[in-house]
Amino acid sequence: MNHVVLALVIAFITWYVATAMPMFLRWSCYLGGPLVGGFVCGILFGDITYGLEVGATIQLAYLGAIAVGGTLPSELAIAGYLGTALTMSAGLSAEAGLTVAVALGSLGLLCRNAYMTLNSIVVHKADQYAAEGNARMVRLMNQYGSQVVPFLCYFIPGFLAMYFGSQAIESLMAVIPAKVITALGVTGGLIPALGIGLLLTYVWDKRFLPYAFIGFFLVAYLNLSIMFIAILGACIAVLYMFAADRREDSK
Amino acid sequence: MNHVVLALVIAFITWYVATAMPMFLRWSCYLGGPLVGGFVCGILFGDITYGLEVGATIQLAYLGAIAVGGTLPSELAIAGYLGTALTMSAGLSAEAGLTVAVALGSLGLLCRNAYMTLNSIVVHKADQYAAEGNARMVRLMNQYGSQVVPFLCYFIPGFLAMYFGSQAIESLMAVIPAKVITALGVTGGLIPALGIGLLLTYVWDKRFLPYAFIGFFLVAYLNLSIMFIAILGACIAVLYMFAADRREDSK
Amino acid sequence: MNHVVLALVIAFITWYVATAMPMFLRWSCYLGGPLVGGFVCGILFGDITYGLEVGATIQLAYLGAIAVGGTLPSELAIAGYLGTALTMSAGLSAEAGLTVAVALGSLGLLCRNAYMTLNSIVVHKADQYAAEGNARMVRLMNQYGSQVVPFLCYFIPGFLAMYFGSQAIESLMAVIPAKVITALGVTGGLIPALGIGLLLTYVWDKRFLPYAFIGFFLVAYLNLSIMFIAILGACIAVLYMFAADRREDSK
Amino acid sequence: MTEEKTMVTAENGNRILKRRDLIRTWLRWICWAQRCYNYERLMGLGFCQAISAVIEKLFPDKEERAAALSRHMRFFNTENNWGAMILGATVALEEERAMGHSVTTDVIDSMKNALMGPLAGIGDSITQSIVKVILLGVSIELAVQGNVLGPVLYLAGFTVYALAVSYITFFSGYRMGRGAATKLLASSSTKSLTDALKIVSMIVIGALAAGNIKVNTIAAGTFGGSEVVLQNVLDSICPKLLPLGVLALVIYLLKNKRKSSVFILITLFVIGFALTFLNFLG
Amino acid sequence: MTEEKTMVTAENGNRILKRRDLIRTWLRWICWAQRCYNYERLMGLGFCQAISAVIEKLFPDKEERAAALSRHMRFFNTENNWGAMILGATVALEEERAMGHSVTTDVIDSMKNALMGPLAGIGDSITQSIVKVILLGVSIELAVQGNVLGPVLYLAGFTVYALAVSYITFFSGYRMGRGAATKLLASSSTKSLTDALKIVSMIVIGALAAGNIKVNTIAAGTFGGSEVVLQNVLDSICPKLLPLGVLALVIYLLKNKRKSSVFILITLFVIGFALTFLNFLG
Amino acid sequence: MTEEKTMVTAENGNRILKRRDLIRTWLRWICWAQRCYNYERLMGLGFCQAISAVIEKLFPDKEERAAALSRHMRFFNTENNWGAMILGATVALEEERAMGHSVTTDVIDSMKNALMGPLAGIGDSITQSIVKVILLGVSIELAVQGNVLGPVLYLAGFTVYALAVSYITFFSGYRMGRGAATKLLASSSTKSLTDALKIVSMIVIGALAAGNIKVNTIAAGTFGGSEVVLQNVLDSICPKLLPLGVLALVIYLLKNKRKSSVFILITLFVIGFALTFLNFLG
Ligand SMILES: OC[C@H]1O[C@H](O)[C@@H](O)[C@@H](O)[C@@H]1O
Ligand SMILES: OC[C@H]1O[C@H](O)[C@@H](O)[C@@H](O)[C@@H]1O
Ligand SMILES: OC[C@H]1O[C@H](O)[C@@H](O)[C@@H](O)[C@@H]1O
Repeated sequence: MNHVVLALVIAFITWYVATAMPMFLRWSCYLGGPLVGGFVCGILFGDITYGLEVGATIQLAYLGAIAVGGTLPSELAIAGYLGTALTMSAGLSAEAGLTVAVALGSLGLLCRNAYMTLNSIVVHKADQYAAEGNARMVRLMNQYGSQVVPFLCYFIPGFLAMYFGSQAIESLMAVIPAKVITALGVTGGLIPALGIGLLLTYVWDKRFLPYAFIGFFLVAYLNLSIMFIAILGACIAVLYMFAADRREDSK
Repeated sequence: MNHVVLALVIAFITWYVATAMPMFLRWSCYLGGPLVGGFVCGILFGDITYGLEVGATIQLAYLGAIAVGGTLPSELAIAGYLGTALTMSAGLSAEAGLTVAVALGSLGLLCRNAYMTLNSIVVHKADQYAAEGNARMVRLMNQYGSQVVPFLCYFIPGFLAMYFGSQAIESLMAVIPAKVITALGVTGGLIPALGIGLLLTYVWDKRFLPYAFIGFFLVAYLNLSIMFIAILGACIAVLYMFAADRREDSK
Repeated sequence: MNHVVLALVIAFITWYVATAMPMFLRWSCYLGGPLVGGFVCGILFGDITYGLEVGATIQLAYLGAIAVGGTLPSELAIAGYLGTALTMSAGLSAEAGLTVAVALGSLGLLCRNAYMTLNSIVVHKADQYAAEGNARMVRLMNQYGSQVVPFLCYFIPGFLAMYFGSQAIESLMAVIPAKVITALGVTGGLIPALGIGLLLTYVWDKRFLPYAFIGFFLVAYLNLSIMFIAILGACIAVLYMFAADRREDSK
Repeated sequence: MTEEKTMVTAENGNRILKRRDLIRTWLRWICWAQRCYNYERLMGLGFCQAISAVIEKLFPDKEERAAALSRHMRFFNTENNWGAMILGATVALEEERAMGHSVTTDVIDSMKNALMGPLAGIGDSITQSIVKVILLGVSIELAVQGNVLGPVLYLAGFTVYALAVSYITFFSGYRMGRGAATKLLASSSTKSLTDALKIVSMIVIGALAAGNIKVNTIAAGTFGGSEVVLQNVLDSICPKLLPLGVLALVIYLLKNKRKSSVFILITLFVIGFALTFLNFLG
Repeated sequence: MTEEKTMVTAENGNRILKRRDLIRTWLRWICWAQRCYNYERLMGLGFCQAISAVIEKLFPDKEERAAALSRHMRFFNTENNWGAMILGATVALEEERAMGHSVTTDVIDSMKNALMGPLAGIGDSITQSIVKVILLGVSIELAVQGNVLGPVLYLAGFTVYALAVSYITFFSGYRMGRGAATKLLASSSTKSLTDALKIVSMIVIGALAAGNIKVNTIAAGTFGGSEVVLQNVLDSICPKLLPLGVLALVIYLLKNKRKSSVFILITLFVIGFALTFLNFLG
Repeated sequence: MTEEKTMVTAENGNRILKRRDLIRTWLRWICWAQRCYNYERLMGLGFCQAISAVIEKLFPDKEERAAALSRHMRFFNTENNWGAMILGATVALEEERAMGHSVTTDVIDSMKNALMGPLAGIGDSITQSIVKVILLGVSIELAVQGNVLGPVLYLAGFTVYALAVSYITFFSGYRMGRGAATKLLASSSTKSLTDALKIVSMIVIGALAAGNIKVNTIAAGTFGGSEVVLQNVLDSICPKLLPLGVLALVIYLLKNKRKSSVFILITLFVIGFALTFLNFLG
C-alpha cells in the first residue's frame, strides 16, 4: 500500500476507535487496542504474524488499563493502532515497539483531554435544541456534532506521525548501540508485570490469592494453556458458587 | 475352531448370560456384555486384541444402558456376545461391528419379551407346588423349569445367526461402497455420545456438573488416564463427604 | 585428605552436631543428619554427587524420626555423619550404606544414653553454684562442663570407627555374595516406607488422608516435582484456612 | 450401635435359625433370584426359592408352610444387591413370628412391599449409574489398548461389589429387622455417600466423553492465500470441541426434548452419513 | 418471580410503548451513548439521544417534550453495559408518568442519580477487570503463537458479552422499574457470582504472569571448579522465580507504597537498563 | 489487640529490663538451652543459663538471686522454638515480681510447669512432623539429582523457621505474660493453621512415598503363548502399586498392630531378602 494511503487509513482508524465507534464495540477495540491493532495492521501490512506479535506484546503492558469515570491512564487508541503501525513500518522488534507505543500512548492523552474538554461546546448547542423540544437536532448533535473536534484531534496528528514518524524512528534506531537494544528487550519483558500487577490489585481479594499462585505455578511447571486454566478456573468457580449458595440457604 | 462348534458355543454363552447365570455375575456380564463378550470371543477366535477392540467399541454405545424394573433398552446378551462374534467371524472393523451389534440388540428384544412373557407358565406351576407346601419342587421350578423357554429363545436363533450370519454379512460388506464404510466409521465415533449422554442424564446433578467438565478437559488437554482421573475423583469425593458430614454435625 | 585427619574431622563433626551446636541449628542438622552429612562428606571427600546420593538415601529411612521428650529412635548424628563418611570411604553403594548407617545409628544410642545419664554430674555442680548465687559459673557449667562427657562419648568411638571401620567394611563387602548385595539394594528401596509410614502416623488425620493419595498419584502418574506439589498443597491449605475461619465466623 | 448390639444379643438366646441357614438363604438369593425372570412376578419366584429353606425350618407344619410359601410367591422386585436387605428383614420377621412374637403376616407382606421400591431406587443408581460406570470407564480404556486386564478388572470389581453389598445388606437386614432399610434410607451419610459417588461418576463420565466420542472434521479451505484446516483451527481454541458439541446435542435431545434413545441413535446415524457425504467429517 | 410476572401483566394492558420503541432505545444506547463523550456531562447527551424517541412518543405536547429532553441532558455516567438497566427503568417510569400514574420527575431524576454509581462499580469490575482479562488472557496466548483466532475470539467474545448484558439489563430494568437495580445489587447471588468471577480471574492472572513476564538472568560463575549458571540454579529450586519476584515488587509498589503506574514504568525501565548493563539480565 | 497494646504501654513506664537484656536472654535460649542435655533435668540448666542475666539484673541481692537461680535450675522441657514463649512469660513475671507487684514465685513455677507440656505438643508436631517434612521432601528430591541446593535450602529454611518462631513467641510471651500461651492454645486459628499445615504435610508425604519407596517385581511368565512381565501388568492397572502396598503394610503394622520401628525394620529386611532370593524382587 502506498505510504500516504496507509498513513490516511491508520489515522482514520485511530480516530474511529477513539471516539466514533458504536459503544458496544468501543471498549473491546479500545481497551484491547494493541491486540486488535496488531491484527488490523498485520492485515494492512501483509504480515499478520508480525502484527500479532507486536500487538500482543504491547497489549500485555495494558492488561490492567481500566477506564473509570471517563479517565484513562493512557490513550489506548493511539498506543494500540498508531503505535503498532509505526513499529511495523519501521520494522522494529516487538519489544522496541512496546517502548514506542508506551511513549505515544502518554502523549496521546493530550488529544484525549482536548476533545473531552472541547466537546462541551456541542453539548451546550444540544441544550438549546432540547429546550426547543427538537429531539431530532439533539440526536444530530450527538451523532455528528460530536465528531468535529475528535476528528481534528486524532486524524491530523495521527496522519503526521505516521507519515513522518516511521522514517524518524528508523534513523534513530540505526544509531542506537546494541546494548541499548538489548536493554529495551529486557525491559519489554518486565513491563507486563505492570499490567498484570495493576489487574491483580483491582481484583485483589486475600481469600482468593491462592488461586493466583495455582495459576502461576500451573504455567511455570506444566506450561498449560491459558484456555485450559480458564476452564479449570471456571469449573472451580461454579463449584464455589453452588457451595456458597448452599451455605446461604442453610443459614 | 470348527464353524459349527463355534456357533454352538456362542449360542450357548448367549443363552447362559441372558438368563441362566448366577445373579451376582449376571448384571456385570450382561450390562458389560460387549466388553466381556469381546474378551470371550477374542479367546475363542484366538485374537484377543481384535476381540477387545470390537468389544470396547460396542460397549461404549451401551455405557448408559440401565436395567430398571425389568425393562431394558436393548438385548445386551445378544448385542454383546452374538454381535461381537459375528463381527469377528466376518472380519469387520470395530465401527462396522457396532452397527451390526446395535441392530442385533434391538431385534433381540423379541427373544427377551418372549421368555419374559412365557415364563409365567412356570410360575403358575410353582404356585401349585407352593400351595402344597412342596418347597423342593418350588425350587426346581425356579432352577430348571425357568430355563426351558429361554433356551429355545436364545440358543436356536443364536446358533442360526452365527451359522449363516457371518457369511451373509461378509457378502453384504463386499458390495457396500467405500464411502458408506467411512460413514459407518464416522457414525461409530458419534454413537458413544448416546451412551455417555444417557449416563450423564441419569447421574445428573447440577451441583456436580463442573466435575464432568474437569474430567473432560483433563483428558482433552492432558490425555490423563481414566484410572488416574477416577482416583483423583475419589479423593475429592471423600474430602467432600468429610466436609458434608462436618456441616451436618455443626448444625 | 589424609586418612587420620579425615577421621579426626568426622569424629569432631559428629560430636559437634550431637551435643555442641547452637540449638537453633541443632535439630535441623541432627534430624536432617544424613542429608546434611552427605553434603558435608561430599565436600570432604571431593565428590559431592556421591555424598548427596548416599545422604539422601539414608535420610529417607529417618524421615519419620522424631525427638520427643528427650528420647530418640536412633542416634542420628552417628548414623548421619559417621555412617555417610564410612560408606563413602568404603566406596559402598547408597543402599548398602543405608544398612551400615542404620546399624551404626542403633549402636550409637549407647553413646547417647551414656552422656544423657552422666551429664547429671554437671547439673549437680551447677546446683551448687546456683545456691551461691554465682550466675557466671552456672553459665560456664552449661557451656563447657556439659561437653566433657559428650566429647569422650562421640569423638573417641567416632575416630576409631572411622579409622578402622572403612577397611573392615571393605573387606566384608568383598566376600559377600552378589545376591546379598542385590537383596541389600532391594531392602534399601523398602526402608523409606518405614520413615514415611512413621510420618504418616504422626500427622494422621482421617479427614485429610485423601490429600496423601493425591500427592502419591500426582507423582506416580505425572512425576511432578515435590516443590510443585508442596506449593499446590500450600495453596489448597490456605484456601482451607480461609474457608474454616469463615465457617467459624458465621457460627 | 450399642443399642443394636444388645438387641441382637437379647434375642440371640432363642433364635431358631443357625448361621448356615442364613448363609444358604443369602446364597440362593444372590445366585438365583432372577433365574425365573418374568413380567408377571419378576423376582417373585426367586424370592420364594431363597426363603424356602427358612420356611421349611420355621414351619414344620405343612399347612403353615404352604401358606408361607404362597405368600412369598407374590410379585417382588428390587435391586439385586441392596435389595437383599429386604430378604434379611423378612427372614428375621418370619423367625420372630415362628417364635410366637406378635408379628403378623400382614406386617411382613407390607414391609416387603414398602421397601422394594426405595431400595430399587437407591440400589439401581449406585450399582448401575455409578459403580458400573467407573469400572467400565477404567476397563474400556485398558481394553482399547488391547490389555486383557480391562475385562478381568471389570468382572472382578463388579463381582466383589455384588457379593459384598448383598452380604452386608442381607445380614444387617436380618439383625435390625423391620427398621433396617428405613434407617438406611433416612441417614444423612447415605446422602453424602451418594453425593460423593456422583462426584466420582461425573468426573469419570467427563473423561470418558473426551476419550471416546470421536469426531474430526476434514473441512479445509484457503483463507488469505494459505490453507486453513478447520480441525486445526478448532484445536487451537480448545481441543475436543466437536465431541463436546455432539455430547451437548445428545444431552439437549435427552433432557430438554425428552427424545428416546432410538430417536437419538437414528439422529446420530443421519448426522454421521450426511456429514460424511458432505465431506465435512471423515 | 411470580409477583414480578403479575406486575408486568397487570400493567401491560395500558402500555403506550411498543417493543420496537424499546429495541430502538436500547440500540441507540448501546451504539451512541459515548459518542459525544466529554468531561462536563460524560454520557449525558448520549442518554438523551437514547431516550429521545420515547420522549417524543410519550409527550406529544411540545412544552412537556422540551422539559423532558432537557432533564435527560444532565450529567450522566455509568458503566456501558450494566448501566442500560437505568435507562430501562427510566423509560418505564417516564411511561408511567405519561400514563398519569403518580410518578414525579423528581423521582425519576433521583433514581438515575442514585443508581449510576453502584452500577458503574459492579459493572466496571466485572467488565473490565474480569471478563476483559479472561478474554485477553486466552487471546494473547493465541496471538503470540501467530494465530489470528486470538483477536477474533476476543472481539467476538466481548461483543456478545456487551450486547447480551445490556439487552438483559435494559429489559429487566424496564420490566421491574425502580426496584430493578436495588434488587440486583442486594441479591446474595450477585455476591457469590462476583466471588466466582474473581476466582477465574485470579487463576488466569496468575497464569498470565507466569507466561508473559519474561526475566532471565545471564549471571554465571565458577563454584568449586565447575561453572554454575545462576538461572539453572534458580530453575532447580522452582521455575519462574524471577518473574514472580518482579511481579511481587510491582504489587508491593502499587499496594503498599501506593505508587503510580508511571512511577513503576520508570522503575522497570531503570531496572531493565541497569541490570542489562551490569550483565545480570540479557 | 488494642487491649494488649495498652497493657504493654501502661507497664512500659516502670520496666526494669531493656530490650538488649531480652535479646540476650532469647539468644542464650535459642543457642544453649539443650547444651547440657540430660535425662534428669533435660533443658533445666539451659533454662537457667538463659534467664541468668535477667535474674542478676532484677535481684542484686545475693540471697534473692541464689534462690531465683536455684528455682530455675529445676526440671524443664519443652519444644525448642515454640517453648521460648514460656521463657518470655517467665521473664515478664520475674520482672513484675522485682517491681513489687503481687506475683509469687509459686505462680511463676506453676506457670512454667503448666505450659511446658502443651507447648511441647503443639511445637513438636509443627516443627518435626510438618515443617521438617516439607523441607526435607523438597530437599531430598534435589539432593537425589545431585543438586547441592538440596541441603542448602533445607538448612536455610529450617534456620529461618527456628529463629523466627522463637523470636516471635519469646517476645509475645514477654508482652502478654501469663496469658500468652493459654490464648495461643485456645485460639481457633491455631486449630485451622494446624489443619492447614497437615494438608500440606499429607500431600507432600504422599508425593514422597511415590517418589522414594522403590519396589519392582522381576517376576515374569508365559500366559497364552506370550511372555507376561508382571511389573508391566501392574503398571497398566496403576503405576506404583507395589510401593503403595509396602507403605500400606507398614502403616498397618504401626497403627493397627502397634509394632515398633525396629520390628518393622527387621520385617522389611526379611521381606527384602526373602523376595530377592525367590527372584520376585530385584
Ligand atoms: O466508571 C463508569 C464509567 O465511566 C466512564 O463512562 C467510562 O470510563 C466507562 O468505561 C466507565 O464504565
Ligand atoms: O429396578 C429394580 C430392578 O428391576 C429389575 O429387577 C431389574 O431391572 C433390576 O436390574 C433392577 O435393579
Ligand atoms: O517433646 C518436647 C521436647 O523434648 C525434648 O526436649 C526434645 O526431644 C525436643 O525435641 C522436644 O521438642
